[in-house]
This record gives sequence, structure tokens and C-alpha cells, in this order.
Amino acid sequence: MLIYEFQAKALLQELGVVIPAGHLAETVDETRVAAQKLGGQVILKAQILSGGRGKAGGIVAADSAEKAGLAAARLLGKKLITAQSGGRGLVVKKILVEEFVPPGREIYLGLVVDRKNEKLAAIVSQQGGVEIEELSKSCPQAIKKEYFYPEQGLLFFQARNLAYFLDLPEASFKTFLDYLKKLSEFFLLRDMKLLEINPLIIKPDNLLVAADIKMDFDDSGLARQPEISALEDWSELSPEEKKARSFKLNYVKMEGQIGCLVNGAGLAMATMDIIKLFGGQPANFLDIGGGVTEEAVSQAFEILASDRQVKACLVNIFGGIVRCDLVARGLVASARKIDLNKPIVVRLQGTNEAEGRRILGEANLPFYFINDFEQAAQLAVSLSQA
Amino acid sequence: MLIYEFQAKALLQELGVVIPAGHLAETVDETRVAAQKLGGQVILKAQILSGGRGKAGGIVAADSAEKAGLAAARLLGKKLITAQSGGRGLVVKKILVEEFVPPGREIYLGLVVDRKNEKLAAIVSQQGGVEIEELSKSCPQAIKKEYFYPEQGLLFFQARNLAYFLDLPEASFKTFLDYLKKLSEFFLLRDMKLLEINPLIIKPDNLLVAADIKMDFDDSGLARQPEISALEDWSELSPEEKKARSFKLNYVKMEGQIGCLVNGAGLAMATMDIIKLFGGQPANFLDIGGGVTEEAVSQAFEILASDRQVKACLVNIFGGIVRCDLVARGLVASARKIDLNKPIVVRLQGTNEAEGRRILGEANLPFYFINDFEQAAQLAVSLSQA
Amino acid sequence: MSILLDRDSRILIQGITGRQASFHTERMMEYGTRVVAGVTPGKGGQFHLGLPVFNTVEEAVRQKAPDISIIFVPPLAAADAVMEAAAGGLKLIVCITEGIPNLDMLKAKRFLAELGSSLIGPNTPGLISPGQGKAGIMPASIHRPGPVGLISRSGTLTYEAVYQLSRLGLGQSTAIGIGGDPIVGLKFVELLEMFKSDSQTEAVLMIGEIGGQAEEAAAEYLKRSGYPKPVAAYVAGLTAPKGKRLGHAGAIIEGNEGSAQDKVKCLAAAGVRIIENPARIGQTVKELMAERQGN
Amino acid sequence: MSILLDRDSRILIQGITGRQASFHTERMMEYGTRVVAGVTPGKGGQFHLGLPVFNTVEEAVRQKAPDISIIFVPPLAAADAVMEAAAGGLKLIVCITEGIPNLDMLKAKRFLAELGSSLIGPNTPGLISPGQGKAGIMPASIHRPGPVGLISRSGTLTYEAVYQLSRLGLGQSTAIGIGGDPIVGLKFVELLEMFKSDSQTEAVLMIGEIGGQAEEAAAEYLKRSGYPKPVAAYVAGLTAPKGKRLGHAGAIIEGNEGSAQDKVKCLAAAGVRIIENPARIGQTVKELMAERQGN
Repeated sequence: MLIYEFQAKALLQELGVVIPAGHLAETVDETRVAAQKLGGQVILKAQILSGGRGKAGGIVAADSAEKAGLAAARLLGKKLITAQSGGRGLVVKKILVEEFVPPGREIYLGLVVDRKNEKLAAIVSQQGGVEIEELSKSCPQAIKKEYFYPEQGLLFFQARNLAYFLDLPEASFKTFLDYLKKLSEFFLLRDMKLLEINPLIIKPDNLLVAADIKMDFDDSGLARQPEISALEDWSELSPEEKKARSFKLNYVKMEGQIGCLVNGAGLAMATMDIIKLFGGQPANFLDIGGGVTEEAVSQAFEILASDRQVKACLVNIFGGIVRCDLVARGLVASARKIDLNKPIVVRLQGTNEAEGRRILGEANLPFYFINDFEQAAQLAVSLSQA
Repeated sequence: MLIYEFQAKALLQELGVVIPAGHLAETVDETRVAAQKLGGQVILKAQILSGGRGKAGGIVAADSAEKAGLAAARLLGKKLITAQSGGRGLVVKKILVEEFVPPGREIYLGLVVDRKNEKLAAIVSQQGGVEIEELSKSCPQAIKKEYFYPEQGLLFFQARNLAYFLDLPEASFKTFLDYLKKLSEFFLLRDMKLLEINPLIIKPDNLLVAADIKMDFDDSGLARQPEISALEDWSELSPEEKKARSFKLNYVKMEGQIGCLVNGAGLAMATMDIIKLFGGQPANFLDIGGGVTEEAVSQAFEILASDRQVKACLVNIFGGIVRCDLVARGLVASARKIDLNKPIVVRLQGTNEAEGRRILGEANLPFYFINDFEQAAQLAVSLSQA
Repeated sequence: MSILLDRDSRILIQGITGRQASFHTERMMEYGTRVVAGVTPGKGGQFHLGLPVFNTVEEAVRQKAPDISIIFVPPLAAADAVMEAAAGGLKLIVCITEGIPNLDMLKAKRFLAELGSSLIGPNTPGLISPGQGKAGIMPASIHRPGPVGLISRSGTLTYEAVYQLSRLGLGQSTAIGIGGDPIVGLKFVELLEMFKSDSQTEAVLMIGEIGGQAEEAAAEYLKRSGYPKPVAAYVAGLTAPKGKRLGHAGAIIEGNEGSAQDKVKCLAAAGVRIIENPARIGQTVKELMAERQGN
Repeated sequence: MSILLDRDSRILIQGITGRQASFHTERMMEYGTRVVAGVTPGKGGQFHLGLPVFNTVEEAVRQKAPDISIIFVPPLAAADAVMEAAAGGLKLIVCITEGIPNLDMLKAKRFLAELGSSLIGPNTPGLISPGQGKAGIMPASIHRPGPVGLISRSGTLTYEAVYQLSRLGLGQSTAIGIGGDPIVGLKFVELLEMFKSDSQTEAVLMIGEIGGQAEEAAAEYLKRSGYPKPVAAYVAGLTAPKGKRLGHAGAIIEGNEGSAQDKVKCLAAAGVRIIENPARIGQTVKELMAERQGN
């Protein structure tokens, strides 16, 4: 789970990491007042749950409270489309108004769960403010990593190795080690997946300021992290996403015309892939999961059917734990509630498939039953292009 | 470093472990008042830094404040000689006055650094109040151990294994797991060597009460444990031990007639052994260590020379880091200060041995120079028996 | 033969008294699998589904000597259960549970490595050696004994693949779900190595998906080892967007790592037959095996 | 030959700029030992005793490729220094420092085990292969090259033993102090195993002391392995009282464990020649070797 920059900065500040002075603003007026308090010269940072804001115009400088207000007026309510936000973009509702930090050396500091090594990695680079993954390809020698065990934590010599690699001024050395220690402990304590300070600015007075921060928490750890769970902002979710979340459906919106309803993540991906293979475009990823209820199936189907981009639906169920008859009942319940004017291709395999088909058949709705995976996909594609 | 029972109980109480109600008393009056507050029926426990108090008469029951006062009068100032206290005994200066805990099931709970497995061990037994080492020989099946890594801590299933082994009543089960968790965390946090609750009493209402507690801390960890270091009671040390401690000398008083001054722990033990081999008795273990100063040698020698049991001294130095001339100078300085009327056998080998002998030779004091280890020991023995 | 599991395997179920565990334990027993005991702390001494229940793995091991443990324990207690199984001496542990925190799994894996225990999962349907035994939650009916070893990161997609294989008369030696989480136990490399020396297995089918580097590692291993048996692979998620988690916690393309395109490229370069159409998994494996026999 | 250390060994000194480290580094170099670099954080780039100083072991390894590191770092930082050496790829680490907390050493040992690095110490004088090199703080002058392998838990008592051996014309192949702490690295068993296959070593002398179970483990190993070379042992502390720490943190008889009497009994039962008189260590080894050659 990603959290907002302003939330992450508040957490860091509690740890004793220096952050730029700043205030959160949700209106033009609040922005102006905040800028005034900060002396006029400020940076406005759109608060959205996605990286790549800068390039998308989400970060704006202003040299007076007046101009800050004008910039806020342009920013608030704007849809930002970043490299990571997906096509639909994210609406700016909050702005972090921060003091202007004069340029200085910028470094990168990251902590991450490293899947490949099955350890944690602390990563630094002398080049801050750039994308670390691109840097790791273009200039691997500019990056240093130290791997450590979660039960042991980052070792002191490892922190020192990183600090020497960065060739820090002596006056910043101890602070950097202190930051690393606190951040790595916080990372472990809070079940994080990723913590990035990028850039960490070395000010001319050698103060280390965390100018931008990204924090991502392990979703599986949230159950024991109530303080972190409480930071989740449901208002960022679309109504469909909210509905999906509340019914424990794995739903990701995409850009195509074919709504997919599948059980199992792998089969759901494969269903998307086969649609693409036959020239169609999936409108979503949707895995109804193993413990799904009739009600949840029904809600899932409503999400698809009410998507105006969707021209046809493909239901692909391989019954195992999930029973085909349960899915069928959910579909029928939903189709009766909404005005179903889209063709639905249904493939049911496995547990109780016959019963499922019987239920759907009796419902007198625009279902196409296809037993073969490939034919089902082909039909869905051609229906979506009709 | 051992701490007193009353100190250990205060630490446990902070952790949330239930201990018997009690007060510390240093006089008869304080004992009486404490007993009064506790309802009259109390246990008086002599506070000395040694186990085996019970057998030595250091634990007394009283059924009224009056009788508690009388018992305290007998106990305070008394020398207790326990199996572990060494011959000279430990003087009772403080009494822990505790409420009487009615008899119930008693269990043993211990945490220890296990040298052999190079892990930590959590140990329990259904038989509390007995010596665990004796039990481990006589009845090993009555004991269960779980080994764990310090960086990982006692695992939950391990705590459960121990709890099931004890066959605890259901109402005590969770409390026991909670105690184990807190105690093992405290053990790790505070650089402990040994933590024993023996017995841990299961009261009829299923409350778990830590009736007696032993805590031993790793001396090497004290430098980072100021709260624990502050618990050390120097008043328990004899004047000689205090002097030795302040000069960083490793000194242990024993019962014989030959004072030993040696550099290095192994050589010091070997020196004691050879004395015994030739029919003598060492009066002490004394390792002056590698970083010793002239002043410290002088103080060390004074400790030996002023011991009235000592009939002869044996100085055995194998110069390596320690220079023989430095030791010689220390000996001479000390011999000039005190009235030296005991024969001193001196063996100097290694770094600057000639210079050392020259210095001692010029001092005109009762030194016998013997180069051979065996002959030196034999002479010391015969001089001590003269 | 088969790998990891055969008709002599003695199965322990941790968390046996739970609803899901009970259901699937019954299915396993119906299939003829030798389930010998269960563990649920606090229910020791009871019987459940006719099986003795113990408070601890230690006790279950002492009394029933199981050699595989299957874990149906809630997410926040599951890593501890995995370690308990390893400490109890179990050499193969199958963790069905989904949603275990990453850090818990990292600790558990280090613990297991030192004890020499192997883990399948977590977040896996488990494994099955058709006709011999089933240690998992997959629908048994679609499986047939046969020559194809199957290693998959997915659940229902594996059932789809098995269904396609069985319909074409191609049975499976052992089919293993390695789990959909970022941190899992045995992965493609270790299992390919086992299939290599399994006489029943004539070809291996890999079902990969986006996220992580397990397919890349497999490709490197296959190349390096001059793998002697034909291998086919389908990798799900060619259409997956970057940075979005698709169902599985492990199915996410992070940064420049883990795209299906990269995985397919690596596998193809290692001589693996790539399956592009997930509806033709069985067909492709059949063709591949026929070609090799033709040589 | 010798074990662990020979004339080609390249030595790194961690904490080189300290007073003790400087003194002993000079002595090692005088002895002809190849000290190649030092590490002191914050002093990287300087030269000390003519040697380059680095901020990190990593950097020292990259530039000077040492294979043994000797650690003279204060107690609370020493375990970290040991782990730094292991992470840097050093396969033998000699930790001179006394007073390292037990828990630090337990963590470091697990870390080293996983990296395959060996540790001598802590709280050790180090080791010497007379005539070849010295990685420690013992007085070199008393040593002679020769056939006796020496393993000791003590410092000055080892010097005494070496002195007695050398005076009788018995040189040493390698003499190793394993350290006086409760938790140390290589112990009798591992080093006996190395001496077993060392052609220069004709007999082994063990110097034990009270505390712990290292001598008991050695006895068991010697018995089990049918050790081919004669072994003599002196165990200090026959007169030691229970529960009192005698100098070394590890020299304490705890409960029923660790008495010199027990150790001597075990060793004797394993065929080890027991030396009762510490003034006759050299003499006894000489007699033992003569007897064996007589056979």
C-alpha cells in the first residue's frame, strides 16, 4: 500500500529525519496562507498516489504567496496522468506546500525487500532525484547495495560502507548513519516493501533533508499495522475499485473493451493475454478469488457491465474451490438488477459446471456458452468489435 | 554480574510479571513494619548475592510482625555460608519481607546462554524449587529446553511447546506465554547470561507468581547497560576485592596460605594447581592482566601481603605484553610501603626478565629468585608450611 | 516414480480443525493420500476426521512420524507454523496460506535453510502426484498419471493446463504449485533439477507469470545444465500494466523487472518451447514431446 | 607446512591505528609476516607504519586482497568488525579483543557460518606458525619451528608451554590460542582435524581450562576419529572453586559443567596423555613423542 508524500514525511519526522517545512492545503486559500507562512518562496507538490508527478506537471515552484495561490488554482482538481497512474489519471485534491530548499548535492537512499536475494537491500546512489532503476541499467557503478536479514537488521559496517561510497562531508556522516539506522528499523517494524528518499539533499550547512519520499507497505502486513492501515485513503479509489475492495475482489481497471471475470490470478492474466492475442483489448483484470460469495460475483459482474467502455464480457471460470453453480447464480442475480445490453461469453469448467450452465440457460439472458477456452476468447473479441 | 533478588523482582514487575507483595528492610524495625503491612504472615529472605540461601538458613517464615522482628534480629548481620558463597560467607544486610504465598504447583522457568549449542536456551520443568542442574542429571525427562537465536528471539511455537510440556491449567496458559515472551525479550535487551524463576508458583486462582528469581548479567555487556550497571552493590565486596576491582585486577579470594601474583588467567590457574600438586594451598587467584600498570602491581601485591592467612607469596610472571621490569618496580614500591615479613618467591620469565631481577636484587628485600617453575612452586609450598 | 510425494508419503495437517483444512483434508484422504495426523494448538487429544489431533508438531512427529506437513494456518501465524514444522524435523512443508507478510517469510526461509527443510508455497494449491497422493487443494479429478512434470506459479491456470494435458491423454508425474507470493520456497530451478532425475517425467511444463526473477533463473539453469528433457513454458501477464498487482502478491512488475516479455525472451533463448496461446498449452506440450521422440 | 597461516598469508589489521594494534602490527612485521593493509574508519587514505589504511574492509580487500584479518577493535564494535571481515570475503578472522558481549558473538558466529568464514578468538593471543608468520600478540622469540601443534584456551600459559617445548628442542608447527571467552570460533575439534592432515605436525598439545565443554567435545572427537597422532593435554583449574570466574570470561564452572576433573577424565579416556604438572608440559610431550617413535 502506497501512502501520500505528506503522510510519509510525517512518519519520517517522528523518527527524527529532517524534512522541509511545509503545510498541507486543500484549497487555494489554504495554499496562499501556507506559502505566506513559509516566506513566499515555495514548492507546491500535488499529493497523488503515484510516482512521476514532476514530469506530469504535479510539482510547481512559486516565489510569492500570490503566485502560489494561482498555481494551486490550476493544480487542484486537475487530472494528472503519470507513467504509473494508468490511463485514467489521478485527480489532485491535496497540495503539499513546502519551503524552497536551495539546490545542493542530491543523493538517493532506498530500502527494499529484495525478492531475488531473499533479503532486504539498502541502496544508495550519489545521483539523487533520478529513477534508480534506470540508473542501475545506465550506470550501475553509481549505485551501491547492502543486503541484510530482517531479524538482524542493517549492520553498522554496512551503513558505513554505504556512507563511504557516497563520499559524504564529514559533518553529514553521522547523521546519515543515524538516518539509515532509524529508517531500517522503521522498515522492519512496519512491514514495509519500499522506502525511498529521493532526493536526500545535503544542504550547504551539511544538514540532510529528505526532499521527496516514497513509502510502500506490504499489504500482507497491514493486518498487524493498524497505524499504517489507518493511512489508507479510499477517496483515491474509483467507485468500482471501492466496490471491488469491499467485496475482496482483485480488480484492476484497464483501457480495453472486453470485461473479464475470472477465478484465479493466473487464469485471469491468461484470459487477458488470449484476448490480446486475438486482437481484442481487455477492459480489466478481475480475479474473483477462491473464497468468493454469490453476492461478490454479482457485484463483480455489475462493475463490468456498468463500465461504458465495455462492449462485451468474457466469464472464464475453472471451478475448483469455486463452484460453477455459485458463479452462475451470482451472474443471474446481477443481470436481473441491471439493464444488460451487452453480449456475455461464458465458459464454465470444473466443479458443478453442468449445474452452472443450467442456471444460466434458464435465465433467458444474452449469454453465449462456449466450452472451449480459445473459441470463447475469439467470440468475445469479435463481439467487442461488432 | 549477579543482582539481588529484590532488584530482580523490581525489574520483573516493570515487565508485568506478578511477584509476591513485599518490602525491603534493613533494620528490625523496618522488618516489623513491613510484616505488619503485609498482614503479619510473611517470609523473610536474606538478600545476598548467592544461591543456596534456603539451606544456609537465609529464608525464614514468621506468622506475626513480632516474630518477623525477632527473626530479622537473628538474620541481620549474620554471615551466611552457602554452597556458592566461598568459605568466608556473606553478611546479611538487607531482608526482603514478602507476603506468604500459599503452597501451589511450583514450576521452573529459566533462560540461559548455552555455550555448547551457541544459542540461547529457554528451559522449563514441572518440578520447581529444585536445583535444575541436579534435576537434569537425576530426571532429564522432567526438563524441556528450546534453543533460539538471539537475533530471532524465542519463537511462538517454542513458547507453546514449553507451555504444553508443563501441562498448565488453561487459565494460566496465555499468561505463561506472555511471561516467556517478555522475559526472553528482556534477556536479549539487557545482555543477560541467566534468568531463573524458581519456583514460579501457580496459585489456586491460576495466577502465576514469580516466587524466587535469579538474574545474572554478562559482564561484557555492562558497558552498554547503564541501568543494570547501576544495580551493582560494591558493599558486598571485601576491601581487597574492591581494591582489585578498581585496579582492574582479576582477584578471587581462597582459603590457603600461599599468595599468588601471576599474569594471565591460565598461568594463574596453573600456578594454583602446581601449588596444590606439591601439597600447598593457594590463598587466592590473581591475574594482573595484560594492560597492568606499576601502581596496579603494587596494589595487587599489597592485597596479598596484607592477607593474614598468607604465609608465603609466589610471583609467577611470563613477560609478554607485561614487562618483567614493570612488575619488579611495582613489587618494590609496594614492599617499601608495607612491613614485609613474609617470604616471596619470584619467578620472572620473558620480556625484560634480567632488568626485573636486577631491580628486585637491589631492593634488599626477602625475595627468592627461582627461574624454574616447578622449583619456584616447591619452595613457596615449603616456605608456607615452615 | 514422481517427485516429492508418493504413495508412501505420510502427511500432517497443521491447522487441521479449520473449515478449509477440514474440507481439503477429506478430499486428500478420499484420493488415497496417507494423512496421518493433525495439529491444532489447544485441541490436542481430540480426533478430527478420524485423525488424531496434537497440540504441537513435535508431539505429532513423535507419535505419527509424518514426512510432509501441509499448513492451513492464518496468515500472521503461518510462518511460525512453517518453522515449527521444520524444527519438528519435517523435510517437506507445503504452505497453502495466502497473505503471509514478506518479512515473516524471509525469516522462516533462513530458518528452514539451516535445518535443511524444503518449502512449497506459501499461497500455493500444493502438489499432486496423480494416482499416488495429493498434498494440496487442487481438484483431483482432472489429473491423470503420466509423463509431464508441471511447475506453476498459479492456481486455476494450472488446473486449466492439467485439464488440457489430461484431455490429450498426457498425464502428469507430479504437478506443483510453487506459490504466488514474492517470497516462496522451492522454485523452478530446484524442481527442474528434481524432475531431471525422475524416471517417470519425460517433459516439463512451466507456468510462469509476471513479477520476480524465477523464470529468468530457470532459463539460466536450463542453459547451464544442458537440461536433457524437453521443457515448455507459458508465462501469464503479457498484457499486464507496470506497477499494478494482479491478484497474487508476487504478480507485479516492479521497475524494469518481472515483465512477461523478458521472461519469455530468456526462456526461449534457453531452448524452452514458448506457449503463446494459453488455450494451446496441452497441444504444444504434446507436439514438443512428439518432435523429441521423432528425433 | 603449518595450518591456517604460512609465509604467503596476507594479513589485514582492523583497527590498525590504535596503540595496541600499532605495537603488535610492528612486531608481526618484524617477524616477517606479510601485513598488507589496515582498516580504521575515518582514516582511509592515510598511511600507518608504512601500510595503507582504508575506511572499510571492502575497500582493503579490493585493493590489497588479504586473506587473514586480525581485529583490534574495542569490545562493543568488535563483533561488527568480525562480520565486516566475513562479508568482505576474509576466510580467516582472528579477533584479539577481550570483553565482547556474548550475544554479539552469537550473532556474529551465525553470520560467519553462512559465509563460510572461520574465526579464531575472541580474547585470544592469536596464532603463530614459527618461522613463517605471526598473526597475534604472543612474544615471537620463544617459538621455534617444529613438529608440535599447539591449541590453547589460554595466553601466558601457552607462552609457558611453548617456552618449555622450545627449551627441549621441540618446535611448533602452528600454535593457536582459541580464546578465553564463552563463545569462541574454532575450537579443539576443528583444529585437531586440521593438524591431523598437516604433514609438519607430529604431535598435538592441548591446553584447556575450566568452563564450557570444548575439551569434552575434543575427547569425543579423538575417540571417534581414531586420531592418528599423539595428543597430550594440560587442563588448568583443578583447584578452581565453583561459580567463580577466574580471569577469562569463559573460565567459570557453572552448575555441574566445566570442571577440570571432568575434562581430564574425558580426555584420558580418549587416549590423551594427561599432564598434571604444568611445569612438565614440555617434558611430557617429549616423552610421549619418544614413546610413539619407539613403537
